[in-house]
Amino acid sequence: MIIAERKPLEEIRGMIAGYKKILVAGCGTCVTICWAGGEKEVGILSSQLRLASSGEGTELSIVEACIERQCEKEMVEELRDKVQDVEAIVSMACGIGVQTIADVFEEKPVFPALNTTFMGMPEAEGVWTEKCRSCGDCMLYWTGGICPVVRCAKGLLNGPCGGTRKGGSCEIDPEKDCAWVLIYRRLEKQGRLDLMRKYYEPKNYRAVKRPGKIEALKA
Amino acid sequence: MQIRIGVFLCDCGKSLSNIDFPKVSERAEKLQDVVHVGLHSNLCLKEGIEEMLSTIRDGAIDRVVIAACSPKLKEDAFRNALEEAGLNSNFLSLANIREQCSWAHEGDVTEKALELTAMAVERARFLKPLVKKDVPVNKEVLVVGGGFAGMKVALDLANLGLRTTLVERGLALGGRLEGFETNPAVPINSMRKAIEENRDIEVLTSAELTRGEGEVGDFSIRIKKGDEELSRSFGAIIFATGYRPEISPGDFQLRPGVNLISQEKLTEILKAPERLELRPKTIGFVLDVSDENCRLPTLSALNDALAVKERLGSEVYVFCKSLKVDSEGVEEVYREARDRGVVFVKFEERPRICSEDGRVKVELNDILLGDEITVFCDFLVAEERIMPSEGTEALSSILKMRIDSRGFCQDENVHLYPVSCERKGIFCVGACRGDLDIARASTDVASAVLSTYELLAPGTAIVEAERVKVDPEKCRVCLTCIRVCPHGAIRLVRVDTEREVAQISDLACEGCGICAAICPAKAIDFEGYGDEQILAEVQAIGESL
Amino acid sequence: METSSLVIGGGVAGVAAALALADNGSQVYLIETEPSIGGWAASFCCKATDVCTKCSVCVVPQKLQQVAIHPHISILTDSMVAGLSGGIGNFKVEVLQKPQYIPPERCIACGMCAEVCPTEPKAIRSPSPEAVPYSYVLDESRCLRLKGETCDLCRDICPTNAIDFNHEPEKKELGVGAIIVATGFEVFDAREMGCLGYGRYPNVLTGLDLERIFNREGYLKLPSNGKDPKKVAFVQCIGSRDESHGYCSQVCCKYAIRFARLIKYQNPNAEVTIFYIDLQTAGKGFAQFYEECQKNIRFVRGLPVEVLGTSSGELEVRFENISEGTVKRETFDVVALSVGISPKKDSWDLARTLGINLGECGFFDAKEPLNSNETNVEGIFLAGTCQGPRDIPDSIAHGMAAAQSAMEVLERCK
Amino acid sequence: MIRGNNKIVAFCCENSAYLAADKAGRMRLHYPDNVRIIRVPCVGRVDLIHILKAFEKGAAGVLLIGCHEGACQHLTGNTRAKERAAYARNLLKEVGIDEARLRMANIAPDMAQQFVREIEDMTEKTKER
Amino acid sequence: MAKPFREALKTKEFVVTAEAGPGKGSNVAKMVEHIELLKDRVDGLNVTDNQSAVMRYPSLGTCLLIKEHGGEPVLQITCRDRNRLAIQADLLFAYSRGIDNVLCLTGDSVDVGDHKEAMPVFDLDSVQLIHLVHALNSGKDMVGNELDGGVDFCIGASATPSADPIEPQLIKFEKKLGAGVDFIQTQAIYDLDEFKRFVEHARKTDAKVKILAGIVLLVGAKMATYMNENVPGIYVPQYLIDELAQAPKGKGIATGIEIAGRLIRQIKEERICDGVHIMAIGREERVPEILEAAGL
Repeated sequence: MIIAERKPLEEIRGMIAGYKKILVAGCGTCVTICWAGGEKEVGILSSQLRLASSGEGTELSIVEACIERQCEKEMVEELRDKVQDVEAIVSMACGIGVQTIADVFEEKPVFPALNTTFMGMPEAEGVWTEKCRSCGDCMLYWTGGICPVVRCAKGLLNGPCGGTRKGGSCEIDPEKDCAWVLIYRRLEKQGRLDLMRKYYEPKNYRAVKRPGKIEALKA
Repeated sequence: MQIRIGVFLCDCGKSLSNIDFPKVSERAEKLQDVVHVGLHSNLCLKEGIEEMLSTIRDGAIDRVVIAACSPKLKEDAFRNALEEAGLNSNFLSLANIREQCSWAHEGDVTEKALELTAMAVERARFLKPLVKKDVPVNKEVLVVGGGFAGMKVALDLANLGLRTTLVERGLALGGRLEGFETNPAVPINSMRKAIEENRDIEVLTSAELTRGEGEVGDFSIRIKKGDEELSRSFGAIIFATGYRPEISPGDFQLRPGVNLISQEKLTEILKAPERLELRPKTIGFVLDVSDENCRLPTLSALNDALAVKERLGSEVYVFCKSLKVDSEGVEEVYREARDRGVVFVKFEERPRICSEDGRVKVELNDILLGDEITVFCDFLVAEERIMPSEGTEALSSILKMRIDSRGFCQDENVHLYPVSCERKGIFCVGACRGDLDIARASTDVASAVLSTYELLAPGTAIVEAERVKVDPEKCRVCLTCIRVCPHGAIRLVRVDTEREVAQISDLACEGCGICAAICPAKAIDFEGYGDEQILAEVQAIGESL
Repeated sequence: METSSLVIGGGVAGVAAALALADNGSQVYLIETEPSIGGWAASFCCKATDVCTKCSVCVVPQKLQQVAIHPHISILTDSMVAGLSGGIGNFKVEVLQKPQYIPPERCIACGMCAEVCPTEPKAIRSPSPEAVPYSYVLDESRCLRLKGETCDLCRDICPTNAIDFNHEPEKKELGVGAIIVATGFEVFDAREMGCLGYGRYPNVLTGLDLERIFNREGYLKLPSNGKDPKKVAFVQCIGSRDESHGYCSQVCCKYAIRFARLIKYQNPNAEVTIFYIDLQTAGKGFAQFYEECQKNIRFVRGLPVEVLGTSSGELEVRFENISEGTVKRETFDVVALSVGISPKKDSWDLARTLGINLGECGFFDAKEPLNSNETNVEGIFLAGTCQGPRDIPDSIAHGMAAAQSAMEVLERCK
Repeated sequence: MIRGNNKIVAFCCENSAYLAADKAGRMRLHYPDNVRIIRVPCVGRVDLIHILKAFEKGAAGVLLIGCHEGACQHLTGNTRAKERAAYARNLLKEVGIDEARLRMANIAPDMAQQFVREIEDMTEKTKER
Repeated sequence: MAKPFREALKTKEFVVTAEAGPGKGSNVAKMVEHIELLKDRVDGLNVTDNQSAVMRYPSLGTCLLIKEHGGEPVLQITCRDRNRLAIQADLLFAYSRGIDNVLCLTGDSVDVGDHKEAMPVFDLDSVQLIHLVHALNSGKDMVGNELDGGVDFCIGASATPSADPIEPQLIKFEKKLGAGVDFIQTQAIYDLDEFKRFVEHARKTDAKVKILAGIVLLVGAKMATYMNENVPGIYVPQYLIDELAQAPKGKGIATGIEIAGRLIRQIKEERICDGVHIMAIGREERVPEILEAAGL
């Protein structure tokens, strides 16, 4: 799923400066699950914004909302009534949601409250790690289900760099494992190390023509 | 439907003189949805409650706000009263205007009393009814560990008519005490016999837990016996997995088996002294070297020392730092040992122990004599360090329960003592939760047995249904609540054909609200302490009335 | 056959036993000689620093709360067992209750009676903050009215007309299936060791005093001048492990170390010393705590022989430092005597009434070591410190264990 | 501008701090009457939004008072509250509210004196603003 | 005029190369000094490419400089800063100016350098880079288009004998050998037994490949311990650290030179491998002393 982080309040306030009536819209899917833009976060951001502006004596009225998915035009439509009577929209969705809202309500300025960081999974309570970079050319089948493109800091395809630290952690961060050491251990466990000995051609970085678009073949 | 709130003020026999009650009631009447305000003097007494009840009935009041003494005193009485009046017992909101207002401040506190009342009223407006319901509980009990404690649990539960499954990892029941002479003596054999004869006890030896799901009243457990895997369900689980004695020869420069012998070996010798070709002249016991904070090694050392005296007549030395006598009867044993000539030598720095021409040389600073002494022993009985038995960690992770800082079952938290753990329906007894002597262990067993009996004997448990509730519509299935629930009371369930959501077990939930606070989708409501209810109180603060 | 039960003594063990029985559906009579239940532990203090030090005191109030509101438990305060007949399954217990001049169920603790009471000190005592039931108590010895004078002030002002001077001692007969004795212990009276100056010098305290000081005041100040203590000494094994007490009280070392830690936490520059024979540091979760304590608390092996007041109001402690083999003198401004657990002096009366045995140490005697709850009389069980020294968790466990034995009896009675 | 008041909102765990408050009353330990106690089943129940809303209402200070670490009946409630308070302080800093106006404290049921001290402290700290 | 590096590899008993680290800025005076100092003493001057991801005077430029001063350059190329187009272009240019030795490297991560916000390219990895050079050598670019005027590079690759865990490293190393390289230049080595095992292993895969042992000049105990803790793949045994520690103040570097010399001598005498590559990071002027200490 998509992982995001909330922007610092200052940045958000900078965007909405001058607007007196805004809608803070949360998204009920990925960003809720990663504690960044769900109903709870909408409440917190709104409260913070009110406090900040009242601290400065500027008036600001906030409409709070959280919909199922901001990346669906139809679902975003639910917001129309609320959008009607605000001057601007702060979207607590990922970049996709923000753009969807911006497309649906072209007449209103839409501001992102989150930084969309990566696609990942929850490692533990409140911890998320990146797992996929949607390269469009999946190679997981020969790396024991561990993606070197994202989990190796350099995205190397033919094995570890010389930077592997003692015990098998990454050159740039002792906290992170060297993806290739992980791959080695897994393949070894599976007795498939031959996969690692194969030479892999330079990756096709245009497997997906950017911006990506897929048209499912209609049956 | 319009809410009708009745506010009942109690001036505690007109004693709360720093509150202007007429003023409070006059202003309280203006609060939203308030249809009645009454001033009383003895709401906590029968007659007071009677008055209130009639007012409730006559005034068709459906939410009750009582501003009186601390809820800790009369809350339950009031709730019962509400039910008498045919109201749901949850339609009660209290303001503590005595302990936390009138008594707590100097001078006039009318304003505060009023605000506390207003807070209670606001809260009352958001109350929803709570329904009590019976949930069936499975009356079978799983006992893990076939040592003394485990066997006693099974037998005592059987006495109370509860069926148990006794799972032992080893080949046979008996455990650690098997073959040991303990003080007090433990009738392992007769217990084993009793268990074999008991129809209500199913014994599974060489068996281990592999998986555990569910909560109190309904645990589903997988047990691996040999190569077959049985799945069973139980209402409660009792851990009696005991401990693992660990001898660290590293603590002594001695050859294990030769001049450093285990307690087991010593017991063997004591069983048949005649087999010894030559009687040891001197035997030493060392304590507080491997672990300074254990009772069991001290106990066994004392008993063994006496036995040695009696059957081998050897010189006996006990080297220790601080003798652990804080268990029943140990001081007596200690004194007896001294009377029988066992020599106790206390040290501050750990003794230097080495073997010298076949014997054990113990050099230490005897703090009672205040100088260096050297003792030669034929052999030294190694101190056993009490450790969690193998697999304790694995076992507790299977059942999602925490272990303590030394790796024993049951977290270090006084509210869990003696035998509970953070998960309702799981108990830990005896040495699996720390170094406990037999007396303490059997006390553990009894308390666990009774708690289990209370939980399961009725066959059903009465709970307040959905006090803490996940709204399946709002649940994003992020699993946060499942991860944070300290009582393991939340699991995923299918609501309809395809969708899974988190669901809280009414029985296992202890009502802390941690899940409600952390849910990123605000999908969890906690009746009585729900967001809207807490925020309602907050909103009422500082409102000039 | 009776399915109700009797618990004698409202301390932690008794309360734990009563709750366990009541939760299992037995009708429980909980009798207590004092006007309120809770026993010693109720007046103890939490010894947490910034973290919990596992003294278990905080579990007591809740248990008392539960007992107070439990539908199956009837509390009889100011009461004692006067006689016993029958046997297991159907005991007839004769209970004697002191006059209830202010019946708890009528007192709302408004305190107006005490305000108007003319005697000094007042003949009507306000309940201690943790008292359960929380009601005022009339002191016969002080009350003018009961001395025959004419004074109705309190009765007239009492808003619930609770006060009734004509109350007589009441005899109740209870039929119960099982009995649990949980009469608790007596704290050793440090005065018996005159040489340590307890009672003579204000700054010589006992562990019990510390409990109360921290419970009430929250902080330790010198009783003599209200200043912060700078040098504090704890003396272990007072009334334990000596000629007349052939046992270890099990609680003193732990509470002393916890107090020492707490004092250090509240004023870090205080020096704290603990004089001991053998430190009892075993027990779940205590090891690491003890490790911590060794860093900033001084442990001296050997017990003081004498405590003398100096002209400057300090206390000179003369002790034999065994480790160094020397007799030393050192001055402190507080000396805390870690008094131990003694059997109740009146245990003997109860033993006779119930026909149960006393052990040589003066505690009630358990029939067999493996079940320290059972007495020589079938159907009568022991709980807590009346059987031998125990700390709070062990007492609770022992109480529950007693309840379990009792429960088996009651089950048979069904 | 939100109408400021001098109120201190104290979220009190009903197993510890709330009892301490009751005891303070019973002992007639008098403390400032600007405190408003909100009873919670565990201080771990207190959510960020509760804290923020209290400040929105113009509270001078907010206290989270729970059991001591290691004594929470729900094991992690008080430690979570502590972390939450720390996080909330950042949120407050972001909006220019003095962090000192939010504090987490640990109070045992019998610690009436310490409870009173906490309230007095907070009242003092929040006076000069 | 030094004889071509590839010749040296073929003919010489014991090959010695030294590392030349370009500086930050266009002033090449110091660089020139080093070149003059070393060009006739070593068989190749090996120029780092934005070493440790710190922006510097280019490797290619420095190689030209070496050429101009009659030295024998070895061009280091990393995959960090250029995509496949840029790399190929640079190689063509290099060859056209007589630079025909190339060492193919992955390159340190930008995160360790001085432009941490930079886009790390890594379009290729070192193994693919080797293949790419081979493609060029065969007169085609990597997608198979004919080149007007081909190249003929002497190809080198790196290896890390003291990596932990070593297995994944060895697998990658085998791939490099499999791709076909003329010489191997290792990360700094200090434990010769370990190094011997490594060489053995390498020989199994490729008997002919020339192996140059990396020698990093230790300037003191502090540096040694620092490298152990912070530089992946380098391990200085405790006895060497002690030796350095015992050195009198300011004489640490002397001991370091002595150690380096000793290592080189032993490698040469025991014919452990075909030569050494000396990395006197920032201390290029001391290289001659090392050579003397080594008896070269």
